[in-house]
Amino acid sequence: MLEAADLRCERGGRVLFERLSFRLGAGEFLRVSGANGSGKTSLLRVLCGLLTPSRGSVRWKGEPVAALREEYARQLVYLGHAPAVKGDLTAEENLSIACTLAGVAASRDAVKSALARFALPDDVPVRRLSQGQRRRAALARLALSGGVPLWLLDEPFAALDAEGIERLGALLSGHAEKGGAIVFTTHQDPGFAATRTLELA
Amino acid sequence: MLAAARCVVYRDLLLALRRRGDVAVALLFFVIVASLFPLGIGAEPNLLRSIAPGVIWVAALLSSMLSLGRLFAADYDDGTLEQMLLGAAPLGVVAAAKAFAHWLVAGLPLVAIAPLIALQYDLGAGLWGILALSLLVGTPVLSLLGAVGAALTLGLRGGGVLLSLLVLPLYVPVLIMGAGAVEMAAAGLGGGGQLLVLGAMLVLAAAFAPWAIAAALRISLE
Amino acid sequence: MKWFWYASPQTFYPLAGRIARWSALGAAVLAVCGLYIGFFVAPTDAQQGEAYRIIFIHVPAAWMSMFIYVVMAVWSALCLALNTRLSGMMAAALAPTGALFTFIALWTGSLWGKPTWGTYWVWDARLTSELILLFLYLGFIALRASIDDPRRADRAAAVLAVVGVVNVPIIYYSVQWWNTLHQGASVSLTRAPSMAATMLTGMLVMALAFWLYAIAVSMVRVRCIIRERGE
Amino acid sequence: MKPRHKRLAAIAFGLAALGIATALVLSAFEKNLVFFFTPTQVVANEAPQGRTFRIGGMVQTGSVKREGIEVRFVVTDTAKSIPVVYSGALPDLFREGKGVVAQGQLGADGVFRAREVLAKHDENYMPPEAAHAVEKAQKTLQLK
Repeated sequence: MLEAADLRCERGGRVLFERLSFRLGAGEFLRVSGANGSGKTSLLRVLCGLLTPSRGSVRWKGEPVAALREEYARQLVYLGHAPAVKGDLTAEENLSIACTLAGVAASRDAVKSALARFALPDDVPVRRLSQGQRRRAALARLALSGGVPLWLLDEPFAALDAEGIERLGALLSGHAEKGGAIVFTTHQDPGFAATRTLELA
Repeated sequence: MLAAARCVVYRDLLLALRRRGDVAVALLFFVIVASLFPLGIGAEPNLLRSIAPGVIWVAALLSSMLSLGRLFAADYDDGTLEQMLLGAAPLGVVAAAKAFAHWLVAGLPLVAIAPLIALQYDLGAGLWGILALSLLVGTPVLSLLGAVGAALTLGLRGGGVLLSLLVLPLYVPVLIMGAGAVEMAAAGLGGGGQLLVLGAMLVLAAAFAPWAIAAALRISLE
Repeated sequence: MKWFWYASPQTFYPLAGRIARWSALGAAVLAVCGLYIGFFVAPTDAQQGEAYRIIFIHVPAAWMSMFIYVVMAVWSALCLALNTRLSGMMAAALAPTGALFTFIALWTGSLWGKPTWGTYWVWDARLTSELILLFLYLGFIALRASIDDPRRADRAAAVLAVVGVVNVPIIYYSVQWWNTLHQGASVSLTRAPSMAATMLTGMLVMALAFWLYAIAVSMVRVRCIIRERGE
Repeated sequence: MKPRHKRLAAIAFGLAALGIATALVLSAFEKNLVFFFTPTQVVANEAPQGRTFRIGGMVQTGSVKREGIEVRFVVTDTAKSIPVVYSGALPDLFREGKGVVAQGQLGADGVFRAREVLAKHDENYMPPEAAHAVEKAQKTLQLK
């Protein structure tokens, strides 16, 4: 489904990676690992189309993503380094707004149950929650994104407790089993087997 | 597409509501700037009457610019802007919605309190209408053009000062036409011509600025 | 095909050097000729006496200030549409020259305004919009200067240049659209020029000299930019 | 929608916006959007009452009279004319039969009290001999 061909990325005059190619099919995990500053986040941003690679291209089902734009965006969930939740809004508001923007239909009940799955209070402004809870508020979107084939996750396991990691792991495995593709970055052992590992130097 | 636009406007209004203080500060700034001139120039009624349209418009322009810095910066910092770029709706639509929300929060209240300032300047009650009308047509142009500058200066050092350097020259025609409309009306000639030009600017800005904002956002987020 | 070949900075670099040398030479020769015609050959004007002679600098500078902005906007549009490296560099190289010509046009204009109109400055449509043009150039330069990543700087400044180009037709047509204090154009495509032949020659020679100067300087500058970015 | 249709729709949208804006601007030009008013407009009460504004036109030939520091002249646009009073230095190019822009207020007596007088020259540049020739040619034409 996702294909990267001969990618090269430069940031601030430094080459982060080059000649990077891979293919990712349905039901596959790709784990991107590497030291800090090795370009994990940049690679994810290239894959989701936020960053234009200085060479090479990313293709989705054979078509370059630069030409697809919103059509490609509708097929993916990207959870970046920043949690993308508003401190002044409650977890529920955050989640339902995020879903509307992503074009994912989510009823009020679905939103509530997704929050419950991540053990989040739904009527407190996110500002008052802990770091880990904020992370969960961002991840709760995944519980509603079962129908979106491609998940691109930047350090999804960071700041989560053991229970949260387990829950997220189950969610990811479930998505892969249903034929989704997942790319995630991590510098720690995720605790479950990825189909493939990409080590960035 | 419309659902996304409505959602962005709703979200920004909700955020403004939760942070009423920020909105109030911009309004207060407008009132204070407009009140400074009589103190600095002297309270000669004829003089005040003749500078009123210009002063009110300059104050409106500065206050609308004051809140531009926040337009995209908060969303940029917490990653929400990335999500908007990766949203299901075209970025131009989202950008237009953001600018519209900015106008609702920072422009529309100015229209409402402008008559109050006009009172301070002893501007005849017959002119309140055209003053409010010129602000009503002109301030959305300020929000749209300002959003281009805000998107371009996103995350830059010294962004605030740079933003004003980029945006103020683009604001000049709006200022000239807006203040001109009131001035012509005060001279008993009707400011229709200026209002029509303002309308033309609004149409152009509404049609083309969202593209420029979208392009600028894509560049700034790379 | 040749165009695309030259669109790469490495291959353009030596060509730019050659263009710069020849244009600089041409600009110097033409400027001497133009100034000679302007100050010694051209007759005194019936209305304004000797004061009118400033048009030999003022008018070409004003033309260039608008023309360079349009060229800059075209390069910027190319930069945004095709994402070519050279176009961003060209726009960057043109901006300071454009700003300089805008400043010269305003400055000589105000020097001319005092003896003829009786004032250095009035806020009429053409003067105001030319002043805005200067601010647009300065904004373009400032925006580029505050972005560290050169590619982002190119593209961000390009958006600004394209947005600002609306101002150019306003400047050019302002004297027709509004009753301005500024006089109309003496030279236009649609009718015979309304000035004596030697005066016109002097002005056109000076305009050509300014053209070549702008080309020479921007070529030198683009070479600096190419070298700076290590291409 | 296919990308091509999208692009067409976008172009149509842009052109429509341009069209509307042009129409608005054109209708605006039928109203007042001016740096100065002509005497015809002033006589027709199209200029501001009791406020500072600018009038522009030609200085009528033979109308300039100096009374001490005061200068009186008539500004005309060939159809209508307005008498002007001004005290102060006139620009060098202030001549009879040439363009002028004056800023000031219109008095109740119909006399324009100028606070500033600027000379407006035209876009014609020619040597004095040529100017004489043109003048002569015009005069002979008028005589005929």
